[in-house]
Amino acid sequence: MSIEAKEEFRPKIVAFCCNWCSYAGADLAGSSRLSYSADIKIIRVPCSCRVNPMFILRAFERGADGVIICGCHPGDCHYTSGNYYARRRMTLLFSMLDYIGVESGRTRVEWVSAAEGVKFSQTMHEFVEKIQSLGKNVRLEDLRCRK
Amino acid sequence: MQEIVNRAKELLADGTVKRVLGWKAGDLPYNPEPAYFEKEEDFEDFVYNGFCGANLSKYMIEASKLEGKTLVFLKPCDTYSFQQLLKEHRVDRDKAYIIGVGCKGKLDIEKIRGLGIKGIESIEGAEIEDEAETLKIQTFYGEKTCAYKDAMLERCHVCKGKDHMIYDEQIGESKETKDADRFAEVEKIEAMSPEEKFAFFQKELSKCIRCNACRNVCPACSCRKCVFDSNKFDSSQKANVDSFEEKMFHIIRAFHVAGRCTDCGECSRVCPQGIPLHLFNRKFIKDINELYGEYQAGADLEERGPLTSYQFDDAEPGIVAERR
Amino acid sequence: MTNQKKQAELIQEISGVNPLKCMKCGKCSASCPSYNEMDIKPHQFVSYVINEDIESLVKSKSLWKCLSCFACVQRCPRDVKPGKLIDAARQIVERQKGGDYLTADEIPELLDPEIPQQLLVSAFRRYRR
Amino acid sequence: MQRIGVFVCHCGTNIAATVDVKKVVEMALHEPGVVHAEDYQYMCSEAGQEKIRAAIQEKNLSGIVVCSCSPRMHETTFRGAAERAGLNPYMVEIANIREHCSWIHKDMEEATEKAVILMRAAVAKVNLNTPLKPGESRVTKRALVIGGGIAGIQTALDIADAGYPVDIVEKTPSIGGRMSQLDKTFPTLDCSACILTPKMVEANAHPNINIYTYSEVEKVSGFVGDFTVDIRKKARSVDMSKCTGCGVCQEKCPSKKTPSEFNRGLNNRSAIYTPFAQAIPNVPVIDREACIKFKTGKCGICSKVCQAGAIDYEQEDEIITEKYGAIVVATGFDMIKLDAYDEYAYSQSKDVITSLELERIMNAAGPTGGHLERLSDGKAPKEIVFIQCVGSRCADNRGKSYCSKICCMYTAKHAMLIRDKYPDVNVTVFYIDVRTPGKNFDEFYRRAVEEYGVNYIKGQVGKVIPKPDGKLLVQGADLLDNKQILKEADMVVLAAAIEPNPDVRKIATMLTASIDTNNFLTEAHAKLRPVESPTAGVFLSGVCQGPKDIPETVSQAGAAAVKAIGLLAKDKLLTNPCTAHSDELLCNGCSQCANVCPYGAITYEEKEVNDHGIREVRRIAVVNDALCQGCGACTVTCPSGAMDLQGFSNRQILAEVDAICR
Repeated sequence: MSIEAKEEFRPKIVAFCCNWCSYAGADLAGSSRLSYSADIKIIRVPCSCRVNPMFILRAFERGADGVIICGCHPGDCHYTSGNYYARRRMTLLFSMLDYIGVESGRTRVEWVSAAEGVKFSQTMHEFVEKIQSLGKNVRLEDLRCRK
Repeated sequence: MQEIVNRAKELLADGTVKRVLGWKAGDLPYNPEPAYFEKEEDFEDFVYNGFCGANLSKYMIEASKLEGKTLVFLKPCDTYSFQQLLKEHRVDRDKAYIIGVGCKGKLDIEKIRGLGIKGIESIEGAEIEDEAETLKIQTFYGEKTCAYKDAMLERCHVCKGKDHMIYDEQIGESKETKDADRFAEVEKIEAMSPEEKFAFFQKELSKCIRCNACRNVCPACSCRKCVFDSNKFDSSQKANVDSFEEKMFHIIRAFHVAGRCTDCGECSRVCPQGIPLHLFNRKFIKDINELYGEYQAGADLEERGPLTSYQFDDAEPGIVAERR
Repeated sequence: MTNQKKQAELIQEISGVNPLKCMKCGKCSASCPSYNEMDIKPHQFVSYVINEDIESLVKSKSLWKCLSCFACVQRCPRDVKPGKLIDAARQIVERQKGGDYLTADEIPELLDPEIPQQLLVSAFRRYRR
Repeated sequence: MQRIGVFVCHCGTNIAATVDVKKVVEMALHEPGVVHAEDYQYMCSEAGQEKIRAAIQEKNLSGIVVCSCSPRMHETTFRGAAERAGLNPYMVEIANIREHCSWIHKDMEEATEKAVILMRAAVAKVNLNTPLKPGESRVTKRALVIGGGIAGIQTALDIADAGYPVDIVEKTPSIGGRMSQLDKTFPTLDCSACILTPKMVEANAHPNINIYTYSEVEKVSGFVGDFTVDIRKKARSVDMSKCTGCGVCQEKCPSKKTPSEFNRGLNNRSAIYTPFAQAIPNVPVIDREACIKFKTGKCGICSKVCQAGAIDYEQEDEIITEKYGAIVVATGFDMIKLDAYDEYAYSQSKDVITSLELERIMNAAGPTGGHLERLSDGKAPKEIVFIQCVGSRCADNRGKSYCSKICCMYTAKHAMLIRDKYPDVNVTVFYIDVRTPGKNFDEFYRRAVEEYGVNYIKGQVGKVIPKPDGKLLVQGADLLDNKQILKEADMVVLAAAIEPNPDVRKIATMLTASIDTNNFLTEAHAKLRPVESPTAGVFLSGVCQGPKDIPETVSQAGAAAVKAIGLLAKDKLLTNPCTAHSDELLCNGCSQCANVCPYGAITYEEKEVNDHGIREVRRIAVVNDALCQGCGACTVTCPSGAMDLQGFSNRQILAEVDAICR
């Protein structure tokens, strides 16, 4: 057994949150002091439809263990239809990742409104647990980028 | 073939078209290549036979910039690509004179070689007029035969049909060659375990040399500058260091053509490494058909593509995990 | 899974009907020519399936009183098709009885040239197992 | 290379209690581009902002990162501070180390580590920030209202009263719309004309309102604050300035066989006509399809009898081009066609009518002079059946999936009026649900039952069978009594579903306003922006947005007017600089981005470009900054990466991803 194996696995998780609903939901989770794992790092985007598949693949390439995208609930998009496009794009992308053998649990889309601090915290909690159970992302990591 | 040549000469002579886009014989009996014909004498080299798999639609992007009309020969499946390009304003309908040519399935030299036929000198039965069921192949080692069907490109086994989607006139008869399920291969992979899937694609994609042939031949992959060549995503093309890079390239490539890919199969035909690239595109097509309703890119000019439209009750991305 | 639940699902599968779409408007009962003969009325079929009380449905008089005229199917504004539900219940009964009265091979001999082809085809389609 | 300053806020103990702010400052100094880092108790305070200003000026900073609370809280504050120090406000990025870090983590080491990573991501982003400047666009202080029904009239009146000029474009020869066809209105039973006509007159007389009747919007270009609209004024064949509205021409016109649109085809009108007596303007039009003069060249009676010499057969369509700052759509509704509902015998019997036809029959100015009679034989009906939800709440493709909302109430009204005026007539209503939410609405319905004895039966009707003796056999079911009902009726009234005016699709396309599958215009936000279209500068009034009754329509009309006034009151519009831009060297011109743009902000131009020495004309996507709201949908649709979003560019987001995964 190497020394590395004894170390606790701390996953790297990127969360893309839309500015109007999910980022505000994360803020509400914060002001309600609803804790979730520090492994989650949030990137603010104007809308879930701003999330390019390139961003997700790049995160995996650079060693992320999981990527979650949060947006307004269908029907509530600030830009009326952005999350509908995001939903189709992400469904197809995730299906493709699953197809090439990447564990489907490493990617997730969740709709979180600005009022759903509890849901945000719970979702993040679940997602971290899922990634913990899947372990380190070895399939998609670009070895050059590992420290 | 003579009928095609005669008609092309006629249209050149009466000034309807300035040039003809077709296929000319290559240095071997089985590698004709796309070419322009501008004068009557150029047609000596013209061929149209079973090996003319090349989809000429993409060449029309450049031809649309030239002066005058270009006569282009399109097989039934090629017309989908042309129409999709038309939908995306990449080709000019007024600059094209389309002759829809008949097709009885195109041949794959790799399939013939795969049958153990080597040292090929000439091939008989690949001409378009023949109704030959078998190919007679002269080799260094004597005459060999093989069934026409066994030498067909994968895409012809899942042929989209005999109808030209767009044309000015039609010459020649087409034959229905579909005898396989278009999504059978995809389903096979879908049924694998994640480990098997990963191993399968790692094996296939590790062959990729990033020659970009798939990208260059693809009628949907017709960006002026590919994202993998620009600095917009810090993703400029470079030599592969590890297996993820090709995966990223091929996933993104397939994603960029998702909903626009007509499944013409050119990517797999031209890959020098024999990677079944169509499996990526077809996975997206299968998902689109299942989740958002049957859609065939290039079948019409009006309908919105599946990634530029939506329904209120579309499936949630979580369906990917549920379907497993 | 209980037997009742299985049967309720089977009914939905055979009929291709989602009973939850019903808004209880009663147009089916209003359209039904056999209404007065029935103990369970067409608009009630749906709730029997939702409540998984297939036994009562199967024992009801209505099961054999429905003429399969499909007026309710055609007029239902919610695409619920009560006629298809009761038809599916009948098929369940037929299937449970088991045993084919006829095999496909025997048909040609018995064939009355006056019988419309479509009738045969639809009968086979409906009562195949 | 940027010169970046990092400012770490303690937020009292809100941040400092769990995040080692000194450590964050120390780590910041190792980041590329960072030349200054400091921490302070309250960065948002006057003193904190002063520190930021001082550092920007002393250290000549080109960008700053504030590690503090959520950007939703204080981004504007810090942008303001930067701007006052002479730094472009868009060179500020916030690392949210309070809501997303200190408040949710307890372990100091863990929280500090995360705060450092969030700081790094913000620094990585700001390294790629570019100064942005909000654009400005001017506002034309004039509004256009499309549709002259009660919604359009009310909106126009409200805007005009605020002092802005308004044009109403109405397709038919008169304003008034559907409301002018109604007899009485619920829940107070006042006469529709009595409350509508004064408003029509007021609109006509208002100095700020200009009405184009018998006109249609033909073309719309431009954007919020600066629309240019072509209006086609169809040839009326009557000179509006000369006509006195005496009506002699209509009386003498020999062609009187055209079904009257206003009376829903229940009687005929002349070829030269005004739709109804109180029409505004009270100037007739010649229906050239029906006019004998236009068909054969002979006749010309109207011209002969017109004392004012107003008839002008030579008149031609006229195109008026006008500029507007705001556009309000108020195109209203119609009843669905009932061809698909053969079971109700609408096309088989004259005595099966729609409720709007009943309105005309009940109206004193209607085809029967207000007498309730059967259209087949003119006899007074003794038994009337109302059928609810005809084509509403339908999942099949024959009808509409939605509830038309107004039918329950108007049916109660009809039933009550009939019972009041003709107590010997029996009225039966077949319903699925009676929906009466609204002030005094349920009381109104209860009165119909309790005081007027209207018979309500729960159950949809299956079939209406016309009998040889002229009666109608109604086959229904009473679901509560569980029995089938066969009822003989003299008249059947169908509450047909309402649908948006079919023309609205054409108008929505011109305005690039989005429209749903039922042809209702989509609002910018279902709850918070219900009277605005997602397309900036376009507002929605009345049933074009969804089924509504008159009070609702009038309040929405007022709300739309307020939104339009709010826009027109501005001299200039500042536009959000975080908009999409297309790189003309990379753009394929493939139109995919325009397909996903909810604002119609993307158009295509044939533009000459110089691509490394190759000069050619290319089809290029062009984003209108005034319309783009910066969602970024187009950037992902663009396969070549030509489309990028300022402030959230591909490279900025990737830099954040890289920093987090480092």
